[in-house]
Order: sequence, then C-alpha cells, then structure tokens
Amino acid sequence: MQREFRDASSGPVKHVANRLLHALNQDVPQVERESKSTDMSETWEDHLRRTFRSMITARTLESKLASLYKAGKIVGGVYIGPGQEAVSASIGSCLTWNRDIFGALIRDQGGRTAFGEPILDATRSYLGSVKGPSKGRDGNIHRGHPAQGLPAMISHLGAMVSVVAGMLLARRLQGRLDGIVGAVSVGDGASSTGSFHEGINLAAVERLPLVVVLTNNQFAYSTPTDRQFRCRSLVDRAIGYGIPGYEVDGTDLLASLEVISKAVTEARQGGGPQLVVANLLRLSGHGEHDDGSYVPDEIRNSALGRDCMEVAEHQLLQAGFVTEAELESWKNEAAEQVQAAVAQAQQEPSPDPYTDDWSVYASPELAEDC
Amino acid sequence: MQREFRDASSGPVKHVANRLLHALNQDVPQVERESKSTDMSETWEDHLRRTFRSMITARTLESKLASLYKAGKIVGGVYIGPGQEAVSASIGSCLTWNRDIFGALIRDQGGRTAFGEPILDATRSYLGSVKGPSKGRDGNIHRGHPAQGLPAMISHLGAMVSVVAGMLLARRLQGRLDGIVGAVSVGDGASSTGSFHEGINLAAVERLPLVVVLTNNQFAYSTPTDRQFRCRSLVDRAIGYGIPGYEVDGTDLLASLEVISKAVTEARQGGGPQLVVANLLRLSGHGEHDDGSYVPDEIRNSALGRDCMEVAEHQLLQAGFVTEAELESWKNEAAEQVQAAVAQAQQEPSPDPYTDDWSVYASPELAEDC
Amino acid sequence: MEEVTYIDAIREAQHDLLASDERVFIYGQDVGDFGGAFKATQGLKSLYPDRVIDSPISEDAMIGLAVGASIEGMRPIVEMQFADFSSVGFNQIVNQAGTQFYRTGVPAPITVRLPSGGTPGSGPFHSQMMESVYAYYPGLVIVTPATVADAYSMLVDAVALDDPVLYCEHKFLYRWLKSDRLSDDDEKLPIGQARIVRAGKHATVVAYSAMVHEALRAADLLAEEGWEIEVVDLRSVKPLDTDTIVASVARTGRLLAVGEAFPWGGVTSEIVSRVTNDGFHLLDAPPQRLNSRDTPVPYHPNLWEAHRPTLESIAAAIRNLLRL
Amino acid sequence: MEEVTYIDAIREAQHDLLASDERVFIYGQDVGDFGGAFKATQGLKSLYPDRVIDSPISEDAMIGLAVGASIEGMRPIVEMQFADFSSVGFNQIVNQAGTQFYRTGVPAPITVRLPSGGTPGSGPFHSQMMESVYAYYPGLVIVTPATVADAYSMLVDAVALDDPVLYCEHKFLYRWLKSDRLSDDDEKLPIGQARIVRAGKHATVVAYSAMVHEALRAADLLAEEGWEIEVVDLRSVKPLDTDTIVASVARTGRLLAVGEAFPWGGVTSEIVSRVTNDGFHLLDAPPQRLNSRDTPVPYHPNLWEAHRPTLESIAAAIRNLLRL
Ligand SMILES: Cc1ncc(C[n+]2csc(CCOP(=O)(O)OP(=O)(O)O)c2C)c(N)n1
Ligand SMILES: Cc1ncc(C[n+]2csc(CCOP(=O)(O)OP(=O)(O)O)c2C)c(N)n1
Ligand SMILES: [Mg+2]
Ligand SMILES: [Mg+2]
Repeated sequence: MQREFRDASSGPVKHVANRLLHALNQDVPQVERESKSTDMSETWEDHLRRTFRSMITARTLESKLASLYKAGKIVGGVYIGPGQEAVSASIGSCLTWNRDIFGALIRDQGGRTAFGEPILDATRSYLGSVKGPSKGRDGNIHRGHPAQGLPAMISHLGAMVSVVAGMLLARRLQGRLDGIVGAVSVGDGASSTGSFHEGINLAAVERLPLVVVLTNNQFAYSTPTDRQFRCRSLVDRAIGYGIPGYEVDGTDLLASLEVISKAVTEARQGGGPQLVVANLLRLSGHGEHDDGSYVPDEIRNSALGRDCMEVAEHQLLQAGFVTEAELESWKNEAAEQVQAAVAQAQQEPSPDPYTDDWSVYASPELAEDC
Repeated sequence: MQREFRDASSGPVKHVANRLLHALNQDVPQVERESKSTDMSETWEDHLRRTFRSMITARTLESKLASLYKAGKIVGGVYIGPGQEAVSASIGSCLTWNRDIFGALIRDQGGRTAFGEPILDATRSYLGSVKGPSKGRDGNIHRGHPAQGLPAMISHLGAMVSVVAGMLLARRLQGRLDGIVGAVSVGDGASSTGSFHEGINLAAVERLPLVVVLTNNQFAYSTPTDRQFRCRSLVDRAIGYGIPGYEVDGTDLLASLEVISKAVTEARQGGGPQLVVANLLRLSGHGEHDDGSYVPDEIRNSALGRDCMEVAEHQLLQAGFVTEAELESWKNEAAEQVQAAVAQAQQEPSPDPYTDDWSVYASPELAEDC
Repeated sequence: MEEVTYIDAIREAQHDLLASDERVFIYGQDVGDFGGAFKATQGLKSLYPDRVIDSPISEDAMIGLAVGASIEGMRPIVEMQFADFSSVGFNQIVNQAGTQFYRTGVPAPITVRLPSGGTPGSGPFHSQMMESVYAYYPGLVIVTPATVADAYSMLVDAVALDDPVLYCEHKFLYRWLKSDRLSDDDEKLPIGQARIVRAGKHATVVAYSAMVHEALRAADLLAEEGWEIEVVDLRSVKPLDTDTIVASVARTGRLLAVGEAFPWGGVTSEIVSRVTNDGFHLLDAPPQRLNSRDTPVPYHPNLWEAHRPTLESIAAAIRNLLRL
Repeated sequence: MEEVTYIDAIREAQHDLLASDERVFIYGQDVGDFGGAFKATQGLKSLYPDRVIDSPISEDAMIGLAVGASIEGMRPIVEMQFADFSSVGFNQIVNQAGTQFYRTGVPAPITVRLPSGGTPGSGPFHSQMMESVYAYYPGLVIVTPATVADAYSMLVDAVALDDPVLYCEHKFLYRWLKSDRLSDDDEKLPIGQARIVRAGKHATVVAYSAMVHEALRAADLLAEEGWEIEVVDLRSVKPLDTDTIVASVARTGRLLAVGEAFPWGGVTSEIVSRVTNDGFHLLDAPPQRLNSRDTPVPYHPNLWEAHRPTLESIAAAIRNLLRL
C-alpha cells in the first residue's frame, strides 16, 4: 500500500505527527506558525493509523453530541458527519496545524480533530461555555481559530473557498507559501453557489495551493443531486477550471487518504488548485432535528451507504496496521476524552451578558451607543 | 453549405423572415406572442443574407453612435461591439421576436437588430429621447422589451442568465415552451461571476432550452483572459454543467451562424441548455472612452483580430449569396435608416422631470412621499 | 376550526394561492416533498407537483429566475431557507426586481419569503432581520406580518400585488403564535396600512413582527402600573403608514419605536424621523427607539435575550419615556 | 505643489500605503497596468507589481479573498469598479468581514473602496450610494470623505484601522474637486469625527460626501439673504458623530440633514432620530431631511438633476426650515 501510494505521488510524503494536539485539556497552541517543523517523516501506516484515530474520536464525540441533543441539553442545532469521517479526517491528517490552512465545514469533525482542533472546542461551543472559541457569540460548526489556520465558517455555503484562497495569497505575498497548502471542504449542494464558483476560479487564476474537497453525500438537506447538477460527476467541474480533478469512494479510508494525500502533495509542490470529489452517503439527517426519512432505501443499501468506520476498521485490521486490542483501547480513550470534554464544558460558566464585553470592533475607540 | 448544415442538425431548420421588423419607423409590435407563426421555411442562403444585413445595420449604427459620442452629443457611455456582429447577429437571426427570448448584453447591437429591436430604440436611448424604451430612466445598452422577449439587462454581469431561464421555466409551466428557445449573451469576464454559474447550472438542472453564447473577445475591459480563467477554453465549462458545448471562430459568419443555429435547434428540440463559445477580438475599446491601447499587436494581427464584417462580405460574395450591387444598396439603406433614426431621436423631446411621472411601483396605491 | 399557527397560515395561504391561481408557483430549497425547512410548504408538492419546485442552492439565480418567470406572467413565491441567505440574492432583489418596472414599465410581481428574526441558539446567520436593508431600495414592498390572520392575508395580498414583495415572516412566531381562525375579514387591512392593536393614551409604541407581541406584553405590564399604552402594529415597513402613527402620537404625545433589527438606520429611525417631521409639535417628549444591539445576533440564549428588545426592556423604555 | 484632485489624493494615498507598509496590497478589476476604471491606481502596478493585482469579475470572491488575506496579517484594499457592483459582494462584506472579529476575536482589517454616487448619464447601476446599507450591519466602518485632504487621510486611516472599512469615494468629486495640498495636518481629524466646515447660527445643515459642496453653495446663497447657516461634514457615517451635530443644533436650533441616498432609512433618518433623541429640547423647529427620490437613479441628466438634492433644492429646504 505504502509503496503504491508513493509511486502515485511525485515525491515522498511528509507529515507531522500532531497527535499530541488532540489531547483533551490542551488549549489551542498559540505558538508562531513558523516555529513548527514539518520535515519529520511519517510512514503511510502511521498516517493511516493517525487518521483513523481521529475518525474514532470524531464519531465518538458526535454520537455523544447527538444524544445530548436528544436529551435537550443543547440549544440550537446539532450537525454531525457520520459516514464522512474517512474523507474529512484524511483532509485534516494531511495538514499541519498552525502551518497549513483548513476551511472546515458542516461535517468536518473528523478533519477538525485530525487537523488539531481540541475536542473541547466542540463541546464548549455546543454546550454554551463562555470559554469556547466564540465565547458563546457563535456556536456549533461556526467555530474556528483563524489565526492558527482554521477560519471560522460563516453559514453561507461556498463563502469559505475564497477566504482560504485569500489566506494562501497572503502567504505568497509574504514569501511564506512554500510547501503550504490550504484545503477547503464543500458539499454537493454548495457546488451550486456562486461563491464556490468564484472562489475556485480565482484560486485557479492565481494558481494557489488550494485543495477543494467536495463531499458528495447525495443530499443537500433533503435535496437529491439530480436537483443540484446535471453533469456526470462534479469532478467534471475541474476541467472547466483547468485544474486536476480526482474522484474517490469516500466510504473507503485507504482510497480517500491516498487520493487526498496525492492532491495535497500536488498542491504543495506547486501544482495549483486541486479538486477532489468524494462520493458517499450522509448517514445522519441534515441535522439532528431531521430523520432523513427521504433517503431512499436503494441508496442506503448501495455501496455509497457503507459506513466508513466499519470499512476502515476492517481495512486496518486486515492490513495488520492495527490490532483488535489497540482498536479497543483507542475507542476507550476516545470515549474517555469525550466524556471529560463534555463534563468540563458542562461545568464551565455560560456567557454573561452583563459582565462580558460586547465589542464588535477591534478598534475600541469606534464603539458608540446606538 | 446548406446541405452540410442540415446534415449537422438533426432536422430541418425553420426560421421566420422578420426583416420587416427592422424597418426604421416601425415601433415594437405589441401583438400577442402566440399569434406569430414560425413554420415558414427559410433557406440557409436567405438566413445568411438576413443575418449579414443585420450586421451591416449594427455596424453602421454603432459607428454613428461612436462619432456622436466623440462629438459630445451623447451623455454617458457608449458601448459598441465591432468585431462581434457575426456572432451576435447569428443569435438574433436564429430567434423570432415576440416568440423566442434574447437576453442581449453589452455588445449585441447585431443580435438586437437581427432579433427585431427597432434601431430607433438605440438612438432614442443614447440620445435621451423620452420616447425611448426606458423614457430616459435608463440608457444605452440597458434597454429592452421584456414582454416581447427582450429583457432589459441590468449592469451586473451574469445576472441575466437566470432571468432568461426563468422566462423559459414560466413558458414550461404555462405549456407554451414547445419549440421555444431563449438565448443569453455573456462575455469572458462574465464567466467569472457567481451569477453566470448559478444561472447556467440551474438551467441545466431544469433542462431548459437555454442557449448561452459566451463571446470570448479576449478582454474584460482591460483584463486579459489569463487573469479571468485557467482552463484551456471556456467551452470546457459545459462538461461541468453536463450540457453540450461548441466552440467557434467568431470572426467567421458562416461558422458562427452554423454553430449557433445548431445549438438553437438542439435546444428547441428538447436538448436542454447549450453553451457556445465564440472566439474573436473586441475591435473597439471597452467603451468609447477607452482606446484599448492595452491590446497587444500580436492579438490584433492574429486570426482573432479579423473583422467579421470583412470576412462575411468576402464569404457571401464568394458563395454568390450576394452581389456587389446588392451589398452596396444594403449599406446605403442602413446608412439612411441610421441617419433617419438619429434625426428622429434628436428631434424628440427629452424627459421632463416636472411633467413626467416618477412611478416606481406598478401598483400606484403604494406610492408615498418620502 | 382547529387552532391554526402562524406557520399554518403561511402554508394555507400558499395552498390557497396555488389552488386558485395558475400563475402561482413556489421555488426554493427543499420546498418539495420535504415541505421546506420549516414545513411551510408541507404537502403542497403532492397537490401541485409542477408548481412546487426544489431549487439548487443558488439564491442569486433563484431570484433571477423568479423575475424572469414574472415577466412571462407568472406569480412566483420564492422561499429563502433563512432571510440571512437572501444576502446572496441581494443583487437580484434590489437591482433586478426593484428596478424593472421603473426601467421598462413591465412589472416584476415576485414574492420572496424571508424567514426572519431570532430564536434562541440560532446565532449570527440564522436570525437576521433584513427588512430595513430592502426597504432602503426603491421599487420594493416590505411586509412584516405579526398575526396569524395577517400572515395569511398579507401573503395572499403580496402575491396579488404587481410589485416585488419581501414577505418577512418571523420564525419565533411560527409555532408559538396561534389563533382560532385563519383570517378575519372584518379586520383585514390592505398592505400599507398599520393597525392599532391596543388603544391607549399615555404613550404610543410602534412595533412590527415579533416585537408587536413583546410590546403588547409590556403594555399589559404598564397597565398594572396605571398607564394606558397604545400599541401600533406597522404590518408593512414599506410603504410605512405615517398617518396612523402620527394620529396615534397626536393622542398620546409620546413615541417609542421598537424593532428587533440592528440599531443603525432602519425602521425605527425612519419612524422617528417621519414623526418628528410630520408631528413635531404633537410630541411632549423626545421620541425614543429601542432596537437590538449593534453586534451580530449572538448564539447563546443568555446573550440573545440581552441582544434584542424584550418585554422587560420595552417596559423599561416606556417607563423612561413616560418620565421624560 | 501643484493642484491635486480628489482622485489624485486617492491614488497618492494608495501609493504611500504601498510604499510604507508591506502588508498593503490592492485587488480589483483592471487595477493593474490599466490603472483602474477611474485611474485611481495608475502607475502603481509598475512600482509594486506583486501587490497590485487584477482580479477576475468575482466580487464575492474578491471580498472573501481580502478577508482571508487580512487574517494572515495583510491589509488589502479592494477596489470595486462601481459601488453598485458591491451588491454582489454584499454577503462577504456584511457576513464575513462584518462578523469575524465578534465571532473569533481575530480582526478583519480590509478596506473596500466604493466609487459611489451619481454623475450625469450614469443611470441606475453606476450611481448608487450604498453607505446606509452597510452602516446597518454591525462591525463595519463607513467613511465618506468630502475633501481632497480627507480623501487622502481617511484612506490612510482606513487601512490602519483593525476593522473592515467601506471607503465611499464620490465619483462626482474625482476630477471636479481640487486643492493645493494633499493633506493638512492641522485640520486632520480621526475617523468618527465630523467637521464643522462653515460656522453659522440660524440653522445646521448636516451633509456628507458630494452633498457637502452642494450644502456649502446653498449656505453661500442663503448668506446673501442674510442667513448664517452652519454646515457639518459628517466624514464618517458609522461611527456617526452625534456630539458634534447636537452641539451645532444647540447653537442654531434648526436641523436639515441632506443625503444623496434613497430616502427610506439611511443616514439622514439616523441623524434626525439621534438629534431628536439627544437634543429634542434644543430644536426650535421640526428637523428636516432632504434625500434623493425614491426611484432608481435615472439615466437622463434632466431626470438626474431632479432626482438628487442640489444647491437649489437644499436652499429651498433651508428657507423652509427657517420659516418653521
Ligand atoms: C447560501 C446558503 N443557502 C442556504 C443555506 C442553508 N443550508 C445549510 S446546509 C444546506 C445543505 C447543504 O448541502 P451540501 O452542500 O450538500 O452539504 P451537506 O449538508 O450535504 O454536507 C443548506 C441548504 C446555506 N447555509 N447557505
Ligand atoms: C458584477 C459586475 N462587476 C463589474 C462590472 C463592470 N464591468 C462592466 S463590463 C466589464 C467587463 C466585461 O467583460 P466581458 O464579460 O468579457 O464582456 P465584454 O465587455 O468583453 O464584452 C466590467 C468589469 C459589472 N458590470 N458587473
Ligand atoms: Mg450534501
Ligand atoms: Mg470580454
């Protein structure tokens, strides 16, 4: 596997083991981006293992969030990404926190965790702790750490494509772009937005190292893909932007990681924007308020409906990359971390409108009563 | 030529000789759309002749407008389309006024004339006659007759694509779509807009008979195409929308009319949206205030820089479709018509803010003083 | 008849419009078999399969399409999934729909439904009030129904109107607001006319949309303190019924304008400006405004409650006004 | 020094910013070798080839890109070819740039240049004033320079500010407004502070952008009739310097707010509301507003002249105010 992959890419792939960053109680490291070296080499096996661990953490966390939602403990919506962890975590695990850029979207807990976002960010956001990354001002999936390479999405679909492009353009102007990549997640529905189009086209014009990962999970809320586009596959859009396109079975971790790694490597090496289209099925409702009953059984029972967690587990066990015992311990550890992150967020104070500041300007002198 | 063309399309092409509508003093016919029959057949030769006549009228008119601009007789900008008449008039001559739909854009005098817009509309708009289609409220290229199938463009590029799509969707809902086509013009620059993307994608989803004619005239104002897109040709965008795409030398009337006719016929026959990319060079500045000095000589001297009028004249003479004498009389007639249209518009009153009404609402009861 | 909610009224209006007028069709994300994010179109696709159409996520093109269809004589209703996302269709609304009649004489009778306003936990992008932004532009009509009957009748009227209408429906009212009837012919008013929903003599509170109910509750509270507060429900913010407001201020001498929108500009400032212009000498005290805070709408319920006007803050503002 | 025009000042400010601050870059359609549609960036690309960048026609992505670049520490200046086209970038301006600091604590210091306002023959889509629409949204700063020196210094200040700024430059002033110097350190004021550009005692006229000059001419005319009119140049509409206005009204007792924008909502209504709130008892007459008409900006010069406030209509409004 490893050899095959190396053959496919045009050079050795190097990654940082940023597993440490997943640790529960560690807050976001505020170190200078440049200070982190990235030339530690990592084997394909380790990369896969690391990716899979993030998937486990994400699935565990999101299952917990879903039950908290059902128990009425969460205000606002809960949006989870079961079935998409392989693709999402593959993005995150190909990137280095505080060095690369990840424009995470709605179903990217896997990628966030793999990239290095502490899971406390999620529990704090969902449970309304004032210590969350937005201090309660924004919630759920809209969290981020822009200065560490994780911009905080706005809801408007497609809008983050150009933001990530701009972060990359800045790096070029600053002479800091070398070897850097920015990835951005979008869905099949987002592909219909003008923002998506403008952003990807602009990145192509500027030949920025932007990897656009388009997860076609067959639905945009309740809307099936035949109401969203008419092309054979959205990967055909790549031709129209003059950039490389890849299509992959998103239920398959090995394939997803391989293809995404390849695209990321190409971008890092100056190959310009890349479009990866991953096909799979959203295994939840649009949000936890939605039972997704509009999804036809045929799709559920097709290959698209496979659960990437099961596929990955099987793949890694088969390949001997992980043992049953290890797997068990990873799952336990994830459960403990999630448990602890929930407990901690729950005991933290909520925002207080009377004592918290409300500043909307970075320049305080601009504030006025109105 | 004719046989060749018929072979290319999947059925006989039928057109209406709507030459009459070009006549100078005739105002826009307000007849019911349905009342116009369209099954008169027209030979390929006649279609070409008719198209070329519109080109002559357009070129004559726009040259006159340009000199009026230079003489300071026109308030606001003058935007003309020399070099684009073959493509534009081909669109217009494939459509039937008051039956089909034409979303004309900035450089579509050829198409407007061929479609059936009286040239008085142009002179009245540019010269500020209150009898113009917008009564002086809007000017130059923003004129139209929405209820006769010629929507009045807003300036925002790309925005008319979805409007034409909506006109077609309405026809479908009304059971009036059969055999109808809507064409919309865009430029290379407009292809970068989100509106363009959303509009064409939506038309593809709905399989509307929309023909998008994208005239790549190598520049968007001063911006060359390598700052606008990175694909080999914009025709590659068609693949990403899952619709047929055609590329044509836009300086070549025969080729342009053939390809556009083909696309229009396909759309009429239920083939869904079509994308035609016509390559040529804008032979003027962006507007008459711009000398276009940024256009490199290499492009000017390349095949792209050919003047479609000269090419067409040569083609039609060679093919024996027109005689020198006829050509001469056409040109004279065009000059007379333009002269008369200018004279008439010049003697008409300007809008009067004190007596004209200012209503912005179709429901007068909504008007309020504020 | 059973109890009907505000969202029922919106659904019923659309049902009745589809049933009675072949020109009407509904276009929006998930409006088809799914019945819309808020179920405002539930069941309509099965009744009118051709005229209830799921759109791609393309707000700009959705509005463009609607304008095009209206040129051809249709009466489209476009559902925005949230008012906030109309920001992407903004250009087509203000520049395409808003200018067409003026520029060409051909009307653009589209109705755009904007699920507006805050609910706890919705955050900056699922809570916005956008009526002021659209009201700024010429050629648009902006309605803000606050009752079940108005939700019904104003949607019907909006579609009947030859001009483009932004129909701002408040999400907080969807299931919270109930009535025993869908419409009330006796009380029906045309678009452009405000309604005095509570008579009083000590002060006038002008509100719209969900704030009407907060204002009424505040008036109740003040009644216990012996004050008679008149409450005006604007109903439409453009046209804005200055006459009714000024007539009320003529009776009370005092004005508080309440809105859930951001504080800069907008409905409350337009009201205050008009009243000071037309009714300056009627005022016994400086007219007051109460709006949301000048920050994005916060996600956390604690912050959200303190961000927008509430029963308590309105009552406090009225008390303050009465002391001026 | 030679005479400098308003557009020269904009170009010079950009030149000086590029020269002194490596974080600054310019992004826009045709801003490169062509020097921009209005020549505001003429010659800059040859001096700073990497930092003057021609964009595709993608207003949404242009703003998104600028916000992204600002996260990374850059100070982008985005030129919209016309303010009117920012409607397509509206969402990224109000929802991306406007909310980022509030939501994340990371500032979004972008400057968006909006060539605004009417000139004869420009029509509905090349004439708009959009300051009110943006001022409605939290987190944005909106400046409207009316003089050559302000055009220069406020652009420099806008780029220095850690918050997103909409810099509304008036096209009518580009070549019409001239000065013998680029900036005036003695007269320089920070963003957020209004300037009294003419002292008077009978009435206060508050204006901004090109209307300042119309107001000044009207004041000249009224002076011949014996009236001393104070004219306030707002300079920025958000923040809006209420104190300076109220202090002026305290001296004159009368207020006319003049704007070139559409009449519903917007700057003039915000001014009138604030003054009636903070300075009600200072007013000797109902405060007045004068705006453009509530239609799209017409193309024909005859109509255009009658659409926006002019010397004559302002003078008439002042005379009326003095009689109230
Ligand atoms: C511009 C815009 N319109 C509408 C929405 C509401 N909305 C949120 S998620 C969603 C569906 C997204 O589908 P897709 O892009 O396929 O992502 P998925 O949810 O399937 O991961 C919609 C319509 C939005 N966020 N932005
Ligand atoms: C959304 C938008 N942004 C900017 C402009 C200003 N503008 C008018 S025409 C033009 C260039 C258009 O280029 P293209 O689409 O290639 O058409 P061409 O002029 O070459 O025919 C620009 C930038 C506009 N009209 N709309
Ligand atoms: Mg999807
Ligand atoms: Mg072009």
